[in-house]
Amino acid sequence: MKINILAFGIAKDIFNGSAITVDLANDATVYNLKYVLEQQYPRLKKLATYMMAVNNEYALDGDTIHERDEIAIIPPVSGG
Amino acid sequence: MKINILAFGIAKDIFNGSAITVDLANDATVYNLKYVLEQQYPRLKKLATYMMAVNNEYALDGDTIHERDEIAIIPPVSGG
Amino acid sequence: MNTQIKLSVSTLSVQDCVDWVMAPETGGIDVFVGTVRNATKGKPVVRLEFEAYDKMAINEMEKIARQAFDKWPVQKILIHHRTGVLQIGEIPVIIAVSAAHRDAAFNACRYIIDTLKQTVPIWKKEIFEDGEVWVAAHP
Amino acid sequence: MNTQIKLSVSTLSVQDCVDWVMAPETGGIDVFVGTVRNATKGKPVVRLEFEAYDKMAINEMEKIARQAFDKWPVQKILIHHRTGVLQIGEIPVIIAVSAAHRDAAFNACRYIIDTLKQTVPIWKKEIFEDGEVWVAAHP
Repeated sequence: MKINILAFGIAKDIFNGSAITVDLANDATVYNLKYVLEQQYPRLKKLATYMMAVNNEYALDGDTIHERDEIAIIPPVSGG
Repeated sequence: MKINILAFGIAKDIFNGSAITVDLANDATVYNLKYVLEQQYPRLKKLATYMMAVNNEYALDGDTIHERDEIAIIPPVSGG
Repeated sequence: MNTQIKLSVSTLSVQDCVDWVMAPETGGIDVFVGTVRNATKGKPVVRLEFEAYDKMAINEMEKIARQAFDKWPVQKILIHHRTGVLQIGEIPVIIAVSAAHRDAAFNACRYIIDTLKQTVPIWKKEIFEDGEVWVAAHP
Repeated sequence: MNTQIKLSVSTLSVQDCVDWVMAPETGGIDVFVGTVRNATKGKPVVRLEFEAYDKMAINEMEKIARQAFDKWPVQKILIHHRTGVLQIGEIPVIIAVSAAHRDAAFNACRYIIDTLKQTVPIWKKEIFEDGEVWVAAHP
């Protein structure tokens, strides 16, 4: 399945854009997605940390990703 | 010596005025003054507590009172 | 000057207080705004009256500000307190503290209002429909 | 409604925030005002740029407000956060909390800003004379 990933903050610089599309196996987990992303964008591994959000909620590594989910990469936040 | 005592808050009600004059021995202490005041105004003993101020500073019972000191009675404060 | 302390008979302005403590090196400001509640222990309050021993009150507030500067790395401290008659919703006190980092601003602001309520010679009378009472006077 | 949460591209007003949280039963309001400092670790800052994942940021701020209502007896909670370009001295965030008693207002306000900085998807870029950096991105 093709999954659209929204990017913010430094992730936008790393992806060189505010969204990218990746190809994932059906029933892929957040963990699988992070692995794919880190292969394509090794600079992600240099971040202090980062999270994935699924449908506007922080996701766990074991969470399954579905085709129409809204996925975003959340680098370390720094609001306030 | 004659000493003028400023009164605030409920002390003004007890003294029935914003200042009173009392007669004190020279070298009287704050403790002596409180005793005299409580004799003349027994309602003072019903307060939660009260302090005396000498020249705009809280005074201790053992502090000596001088003739030109500015003396005030400070019933429990409730600002803020 | 890094401290502004004032007793005032007219309306206090939160905006003015924040503007005064803000400096180019400020990262965070904590502001405490006291307001006149419409009831005390369930009993409706009509209005409040505040009275101060002005000179000593200013003295004591200056002491508290100095203590706060000694305890925390804060930049500016402002304490404004009303006197006179206050209606429900009016503001008896504003404390504003600026700092490079918020921890100091929060701690100092809290310390100042807590200590002010214990030591500064200001008195509040609550006026009810059927009487009035000097707050905290009796046990 | 007892909660007001907003992302805004225009100037935040402390006065508006205090006015909104104040209620007749309010006894105390604590307000935290973030400001753009002119330097970070001694290095002059030219301006900041804030970016938010809007929908999720609102979600997370609503969660924090609900948690604060669960933890402390507070009356109203307001969280306003800026996005876009901010100059030195501008206000990125205002948090205002009203309560009958100040203890709850202070604790909730502190909790909200601390948690917001940890969980709300908003990002700050510091622009220096010679470069720029996404704050906290790297270890």
